[in-house]
Amino acid sequence: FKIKHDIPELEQLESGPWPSFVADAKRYALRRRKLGQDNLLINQDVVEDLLGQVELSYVHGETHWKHGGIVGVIGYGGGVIGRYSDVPEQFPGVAHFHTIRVAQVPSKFYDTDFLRGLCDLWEYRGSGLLNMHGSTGDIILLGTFTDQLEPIFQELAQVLDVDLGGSGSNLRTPECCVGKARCQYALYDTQEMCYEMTMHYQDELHRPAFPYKFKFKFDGCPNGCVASIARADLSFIGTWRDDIRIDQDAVQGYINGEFPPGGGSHKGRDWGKFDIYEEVINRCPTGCMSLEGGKLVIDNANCTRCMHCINTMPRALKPGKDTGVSLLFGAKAPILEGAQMSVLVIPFMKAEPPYDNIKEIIDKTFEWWMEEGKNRERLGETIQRVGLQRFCDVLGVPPAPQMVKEPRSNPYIFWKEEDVPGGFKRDIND
Amino acid sequence: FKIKHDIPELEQLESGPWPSFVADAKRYALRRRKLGQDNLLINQDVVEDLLGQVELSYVHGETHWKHGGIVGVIGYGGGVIGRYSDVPEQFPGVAHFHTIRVAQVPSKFYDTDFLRGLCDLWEYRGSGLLNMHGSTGDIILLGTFTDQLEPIFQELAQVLDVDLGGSGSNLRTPECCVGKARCQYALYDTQEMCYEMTMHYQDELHRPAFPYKFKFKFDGCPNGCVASIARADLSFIGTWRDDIRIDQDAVQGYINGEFPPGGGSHKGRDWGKFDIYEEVINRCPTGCMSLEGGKLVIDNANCTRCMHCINTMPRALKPGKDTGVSLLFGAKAPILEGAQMSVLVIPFMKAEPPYDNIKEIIDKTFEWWMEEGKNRERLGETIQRVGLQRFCDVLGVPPAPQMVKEPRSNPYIFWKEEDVPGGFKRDIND
Amino acid sequence: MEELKKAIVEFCESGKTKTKFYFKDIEKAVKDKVPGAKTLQIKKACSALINEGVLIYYSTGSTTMYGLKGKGITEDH
Amino acid sequence: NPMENRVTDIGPRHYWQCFPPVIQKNYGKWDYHEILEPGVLVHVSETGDKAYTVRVGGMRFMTVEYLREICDIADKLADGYVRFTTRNNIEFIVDSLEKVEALKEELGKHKFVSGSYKFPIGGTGAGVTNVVHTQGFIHCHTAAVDASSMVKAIMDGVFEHFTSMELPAQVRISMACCLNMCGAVHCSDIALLGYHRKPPAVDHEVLEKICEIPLAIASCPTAAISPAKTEDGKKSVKIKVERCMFCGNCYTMCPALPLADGEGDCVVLLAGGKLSNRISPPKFSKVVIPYLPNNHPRFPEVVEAVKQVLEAYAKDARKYERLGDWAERIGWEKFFEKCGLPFTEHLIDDYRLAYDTYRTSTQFKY
Amino acid sequence: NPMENRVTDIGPRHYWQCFPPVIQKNYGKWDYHEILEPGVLVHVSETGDKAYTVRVGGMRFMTVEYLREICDIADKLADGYVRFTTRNNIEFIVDSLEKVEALKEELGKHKFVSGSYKFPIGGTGAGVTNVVHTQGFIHCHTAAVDASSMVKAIMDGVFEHFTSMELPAQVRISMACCLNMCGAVHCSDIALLGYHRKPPAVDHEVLEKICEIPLAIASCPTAAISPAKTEDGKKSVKIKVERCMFCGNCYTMCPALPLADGEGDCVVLLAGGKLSNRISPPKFSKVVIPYLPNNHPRFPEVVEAVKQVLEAYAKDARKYERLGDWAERIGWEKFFEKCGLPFTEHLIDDYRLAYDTYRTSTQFKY
Ligand code: SRM
Ligand code: SRM
Ligand code: SRM
Ligand code: SRM
Ligand code: SF4
Ligand code: SF4
Ligand code: SF4
Ligand code: SF4
Ligand code: SF4
Ligand code: SF4
Ligand code: SF4
Ligand code: SF4
Repeated sequence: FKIKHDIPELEQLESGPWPSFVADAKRYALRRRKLGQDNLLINQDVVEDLLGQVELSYVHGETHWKHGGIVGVIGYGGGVIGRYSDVPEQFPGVAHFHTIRVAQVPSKFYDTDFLRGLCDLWEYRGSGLLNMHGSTGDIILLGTFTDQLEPIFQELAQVLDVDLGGSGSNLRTPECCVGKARCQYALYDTQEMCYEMTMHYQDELHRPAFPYKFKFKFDGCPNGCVASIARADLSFIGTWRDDIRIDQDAVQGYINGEFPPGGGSHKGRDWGKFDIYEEVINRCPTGCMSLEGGKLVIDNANCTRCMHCINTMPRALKPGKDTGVSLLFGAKAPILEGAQMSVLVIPFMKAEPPYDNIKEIIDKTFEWWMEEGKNRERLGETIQRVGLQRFCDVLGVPPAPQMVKEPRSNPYIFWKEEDVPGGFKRDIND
Repeated sequence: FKIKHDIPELEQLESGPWPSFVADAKRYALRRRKLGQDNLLINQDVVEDLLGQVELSYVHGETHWKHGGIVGVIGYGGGVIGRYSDVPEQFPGVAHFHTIRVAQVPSKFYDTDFLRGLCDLWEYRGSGLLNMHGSTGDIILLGTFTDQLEPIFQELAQVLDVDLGGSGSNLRTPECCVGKARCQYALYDTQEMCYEMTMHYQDELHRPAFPYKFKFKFDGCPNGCVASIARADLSFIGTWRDDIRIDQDAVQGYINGEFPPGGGSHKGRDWGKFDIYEEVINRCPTGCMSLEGGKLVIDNANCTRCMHCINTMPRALKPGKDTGVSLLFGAKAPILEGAQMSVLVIPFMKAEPPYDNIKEIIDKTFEWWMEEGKNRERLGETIQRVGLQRFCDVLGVPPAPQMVKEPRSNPYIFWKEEDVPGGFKRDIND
Repeated sequence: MEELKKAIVEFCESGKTKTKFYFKDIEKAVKDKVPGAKTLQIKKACSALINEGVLIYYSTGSTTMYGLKGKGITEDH
Repeated sequence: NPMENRVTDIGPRHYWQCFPPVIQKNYGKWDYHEILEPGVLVHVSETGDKAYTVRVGGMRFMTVEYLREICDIADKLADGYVRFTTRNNIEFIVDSLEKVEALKEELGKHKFVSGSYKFPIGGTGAGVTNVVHTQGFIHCHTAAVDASSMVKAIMDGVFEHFTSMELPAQVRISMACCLNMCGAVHCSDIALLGYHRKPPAVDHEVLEKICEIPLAIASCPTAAISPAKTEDGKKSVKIKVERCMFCGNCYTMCPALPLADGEGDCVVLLAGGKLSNRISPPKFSKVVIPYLPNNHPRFPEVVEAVKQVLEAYAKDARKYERLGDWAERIGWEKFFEKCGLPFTEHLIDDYRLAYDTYRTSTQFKY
Repeated sequence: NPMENRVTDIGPRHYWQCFPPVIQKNYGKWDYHEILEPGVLVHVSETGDKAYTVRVGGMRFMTVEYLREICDIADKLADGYVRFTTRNNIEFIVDSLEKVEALKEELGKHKFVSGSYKFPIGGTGAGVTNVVHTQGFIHCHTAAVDASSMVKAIMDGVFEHFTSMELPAQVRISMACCLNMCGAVHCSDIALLGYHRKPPAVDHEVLEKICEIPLAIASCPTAAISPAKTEDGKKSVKIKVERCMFCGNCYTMCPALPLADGEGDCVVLLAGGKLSNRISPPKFSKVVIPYLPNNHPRFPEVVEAVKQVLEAYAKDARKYERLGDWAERIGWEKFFEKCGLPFTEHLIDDYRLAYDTYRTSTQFKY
């Protein structure tokens, strides 16, 4: 089957073992032709035109999209990204090619009924091309015309029972790891919390009044499977404050080679017999583990809960039972001042519905950032500009050494007038 | 003996085991009285007035000196720090209290003839108070009147055969560690090089044409006994590039407890029997040491020459024989942008008289910094402002991973127009 | 509410070359004009104007601004 | 009235209804897990139940046709449920080993006519899992390079590491098509970044019409843009090129300032970042190759470079040691040596916190 | 003509003539050394010669009388030579153990009438050696606190560590009287820093006469100073106090802007810096107590704080572990706990490279 444009470059991507998006797109282009324009509200050639334009981009080494700011659905300031081709005459099917961000199910489990419904809708009113999922976590419906936006939005909401995700200067669609659904490490209920926060902050998600985007992500434990520490203005990461639970028999099991270390994560290579010193005790970053009389001992006061020992011997070691979240603030990509990771501001908090303690912190954060943040300034940049201690003040959190890698080495302390006896005013003649 | 002013606060410093500068000053005040004004060109009460003013400062918690910029000796832009009392009526002896910085002998060995000559001169023409030595390394003669400056300078030069040190926007008096004079670790001749550079750059030392001060310091090895890495715009630190020499018998000697580890540095406390693993092998920061068949083995390619093993077993281990210096640039105290340590720019260079290779580097550095540096901008700040790679260009040194702890994490590479095919100009219609 | 809406529209009309505004700038202008106005109320007023079709959102994808419908850049450029 | 009967603010679907029964039943009760073979996990519950996961490599850019095919498999062999991971892999979760076997067989059969797998099994443990990536030429206006094609080329190149677990630790590869870095490229073991190297061209003819000049000027983080007039009196802007750091912010605000330039744009390779707190804290990726050609569609130089770093690491690192931890242990000098990469001036930081990356010690390796 | 017969540019004295014979003979030939007891070292040469060093604690602020006393001892018992160390200690270097004994005896006899030692032996190995310091009220115009008195008080307080070698490693204490930090206070195990906490007072009456206003304005790193006029029309300056970081640069340029304020000025304690490359690279000292009172002349709170840190370290650190390495190993959380110091907001960096000090990980200790 030949599509309408020559795409020799793209066709080079049909070979090789990894799934080929070109092969997929080509066969779908054929399906659209077969369906015919009568059964489609968007140009039946949209996929062919897209491939044609991408081919042209490969040849030029340049993108052929233009930005398009006005489009959206009524009343929402986010959820749609406007996009226009800069070569619409050549590729009329993609003259408009707006995307719609659809809120994913927290942790991304789906029943096929929903997915099939989505496919039908998107085939009829859109290009039939999509991302499962975008980098923030949304389902990205790629490419439709302006007049389809509103109908799609309402069909999603009324038929498929799902809302749009975020874009623009909004709260973005929160995202969480698989957590308690299928992970023994989850230290709080990531799905529950993600869902609750998404619902609670619907207005912030859809109606922009922030200085810039704002992201929540929920990692169930310090392994960080949803990368919150690098990608969320507010990163929730599960932790605990009591002792690691040790099953000494299972420790022996590992030593005796009964269980594969790392849950079998290194099965493909012969790394030799498991050596608890080499693989666990000496790798503990704090040096707080030892073997005493054949028993594994952990000096929990010095453990930083890095998860290594637990990851390596999951049958023998479990996190403590007094669990909660650490709140870290301010991660972002490099625009403008360089990338930032989230900063530990609240080392431990209980995380139980209805999460009022946490909502209070979030509300204070939003309020302050909306007041203090400059246009297009991410929370992390605002914190950096005014200083971490000011942000602590705002949250009412006492400063703690846990917030820093090390204390300041410069002595440039900005003392406040009220801290200094006699204040700043003085008479030169004294 | 009561001095002319009441000094109850100062007198609290006469007790306690550590040498008391107050006791010293008081007895010297007495001597000056006994000598009488006829034998002294400066007020015989100068020490008493100084103590009186310091007492007042303790009471006020404030200094009583004013800055005095103009004074100096003819033709030199440095070597004298002008100082005036802000309470001269109360303490006329210290109305002027200028200091003279006298170049110390490199590594600060003295014969007593010289010191006695200095004492006589300074008693006669100054306060008789001095620092052995100032933080840069000079002998600091503390306190004289303006009219004594020139006579003192010429008497120093003509009788005692010694010059003034630096101050102001000059090269400052270079300083070196004890080195080959009494240290087995010295990897180049610190005295020789310090002396040679001081002589070679006399003009830079005395006649200010730099944007700001500039300091050389010479450490014989990475132990850094003259603190060059923290205090010198150009830090010379000895290093080597062949293998650490091992005397396996002496290693056994340490293992058997025949020699005290650390050259006896820990003798005061019972740290238990020497354990070569605990104290040396496992403490090696690169993990490049091992004991194989009773022999100590060092993987020299991975050694970073931190000196730990050598310091701990000085009889068994010696640095290599192919020695030279590392050149690090840009240390400074925190004004204005925060303290900096020197940055490794030239990992290895031979350091042998007449040091032409090194003088070439210094000349390039001076030339560039005088061109590029802003007023009151230290070399380290200039480097930081324009980027380390620009400075490498200037020195003609190829960039190397040795210069950085890690490569950049931001992608903000400032590509130059000539690096990019086609340059920066282009036609919008392409 | 009506007072706030009026202030918002007036501010958006006042731009000479600018036709799209950050919320913060609107907020500041409205607070100057209507002392005591709260951020949340201003946001509500903006949302209302959006729903009425007086204001439109202008989103670069990463950033959202507000503008008067029909003024400045429109989708058919 | 368009607002009538509209439904808004309903949020995402609730997760519970999307869980397979074995998940619903054992929610929060998982005791331990094991990777049975690459791509196949078992999670064992305190109740004794077991959940088996078969993970397959996903193209995140797909058609509804492909998604329907996933649904068909899920309906046939996985009780009608499917899950996507945070790295765009596809997971079928079932409650017995027999179902796993059936799934494996079925999945292996699905291939595109051109021969590539539709559902390769793997992506677990100490191997390479899916490359997270961004839009590229498929949708984005600021892309310096395409994304989907590069990912396809890389995954073809390192496919054997997707289906095996032979590396010292997991290696996470990420890709972003411009320095907005939509993803966690800044904290990945290996990251590819599309990069513009020319300041924006100014389309004086249309600028005034399609851009708000004050917005364009304000958008530039280095204040490189200032107002200007063309000879025929049109309002426009000019760019101080020596100030430009090619960030593309201005183009976002003003389409008359395109940066893209096929000739100048390139790919940057970063390495040594991580996200987990395991052993060492999360860390940023470091730029280790400042320039690789944007050789669409198969980027042979990029694929080669990725392999070079990967193989040097595989050979030399310790068990559980992430790529960045390895580089730090052996020293970056040795990293460049062992990977066979040149060190160039572009790798020395000269941005805001640059000083913190300079070596202020005599500890180095030759 | 004042320039006639003037001698200039002769540089320092040459070192060779100042070396004792045993040094001249064995220059560059040293084989190894040993600390025989606190303050007494032997260096053994390849030639078989030995050089014995007796080190005594020096007050660097001294009178010619004291210096003559040193010369007397050197002439009597050390062949007429003496040396000063980089930390202002005094060394007598001789070629036999007998001479060492004679020196020890002699030195012990020299005491001030008020009882303090003139020449206490010590300052070697794993102990506390002399405090390097600066001028303070003896000579400097920007001092926030006195130096010599604080050093005397501290050395009295930790004297037992000067004459013994019982610590895990050497502990280097430094002192600087203002944040110009003349010395290596920024890289010391323990450092004391005099600190102004009030912006300059402006002496409007004289400013115009004694200062160049443009220079004063330009001197301020935070641009806190701007021109102003007094009511009676004198030219002067005003200070934006919330911008002032108390650096004193303006006062150096303009004496009509004094910062000193007995009430406001204070002492800052820093800890954990080092200079050597041994095991770990050199590192900066960190501010661990933002404020201690400037309680002249004996600074009881400062001395107490130094001891507190020192004793916690002595108790807990490993052999060869410098103070900063210890703090990093146990974590700064534990440092504050073990030293019994409160953590305050002032200890969180908010200066230029502040972000690099923030904790971006979940690894912490409660
Ligand atoms: C669609 C998506 C990439 C993808 O293919 O997955 C995306 C696409 C765009 N991002 Fe992004 N970002 C996407 C996730 C991210 C992430 C990852 C995340 O959210 O976890 C980041 C890094 C984390 C962060 O927020 O910093 C990210 C950091 C950026 C930035 C840099 C922001 C910064 O502060 O450094 C920009 C530029 C900007 O904001 O001006 C940006 C801007 C954009 C824009 C709107 C382009 C622009 O400059 O206006 C892109 C629109 C592309 C298009 O045509 O659709 N996008 N962007 C992702 C959203 C999908 C979704 O909703 O699921
Ligand atoms: C005398 C001495 C202190 C002492 O008691 O030992 C000293 C005294 C002064 N220093 Fe210093 N500095 C002295 C060694 C140092 C050192 C140590 C060194 O050289 O190894 C440093 C740190 C290293 C460095 O150069 O950065 C040092 C860093 C400063 C600074 C901060 C410079 C910076 O870039 O951060 C200033 C302020 C300035 O330059 O404006 C300064 C300024 C001053 C001034 C001139 C005061 C001023 O603001 O104008 C002081 C005059 C005091 C006086 O009344 O005599 N002094 N100064 C030291 C010189 C003695 C000598 O020649 O042997
Ligand atoms: C399914 C998924 C969560 C989800 O919500 O989708 C997941 C699932 C698991 N992760 Fe993860 N991780 C997932 C993304 C991540 C990420 C995020 C990323 O890469 O973007 C990270 C951080 C990566 C990083 O540090 O750069 C991540 C770092 C870990 C770690 C820490 C590994 C390390 O050595 O640093 C563990 C612990 C382990 O492997 O034993 C872990 C462990 C696990 C376990 C073993 C947890 C469990 O017991 O169930 C799961 C199976 C691991 C496996 O695949 O080998 N997971 N995991 C994600 C699968 C992505 C994929 O398709 O490949
Ligand atoms: C005499 C002196 C050099 C001079 O030119 O004057 C000197 C002499 C020696 N140093 Fe030093 N160091 C001297 C200042 C320094 C300094 C500078 C400072 O403190 O300002 C340092 C860097 C301090 C720092 O890192 O903060 C210094 C760091 C070392 C080290 C590294 C120690 C460490 O654990 O980090 C060694 C190695 C050792 O102790 O085995 C060392 C070793 C030595 C040896 C053993 C070298 C030798 O074999 O002769 C000498 C006797 C050590 C002793 O006193 O215990 N020297 N040494 C200085 C004596 C100062 C004093 O009066 O106390
Ligand atoms: S972040 Fe922790 S809880 Fe969440 S999926 Fe990963 S390992 Fe499990
Ligand atoms: S969780 Fe990490 S720090 Fe804690 S004991 Fe285990 S390996 Fe050590
Ligand atoms: S720096 Fe090295 S060579 Fe110089 S005195 Fe110290 S240990 Fe010896
Ligand atoms: S000098 Fe340092 S790095 Fe080299 S072998 Fe010795 S301890 Fe290891
Ligand atoms: S990384 Fe850049 S080019 Fe790619 S999707 Fe994000 S904004 Fe667009
Ligand atoms: S690309 Fe970035 S730095 Fe360059 S002109 Fe545009 S906004 Fe400014
Ligand atoms: S530290 Fe400050 S007060 Fe002390 S001598 Fe140096 S400049 Fe003067
Ligand atoms: S003390 Fe420093 S910051 Fe304050 S006004 Fe003076 S120069 Fe400026």
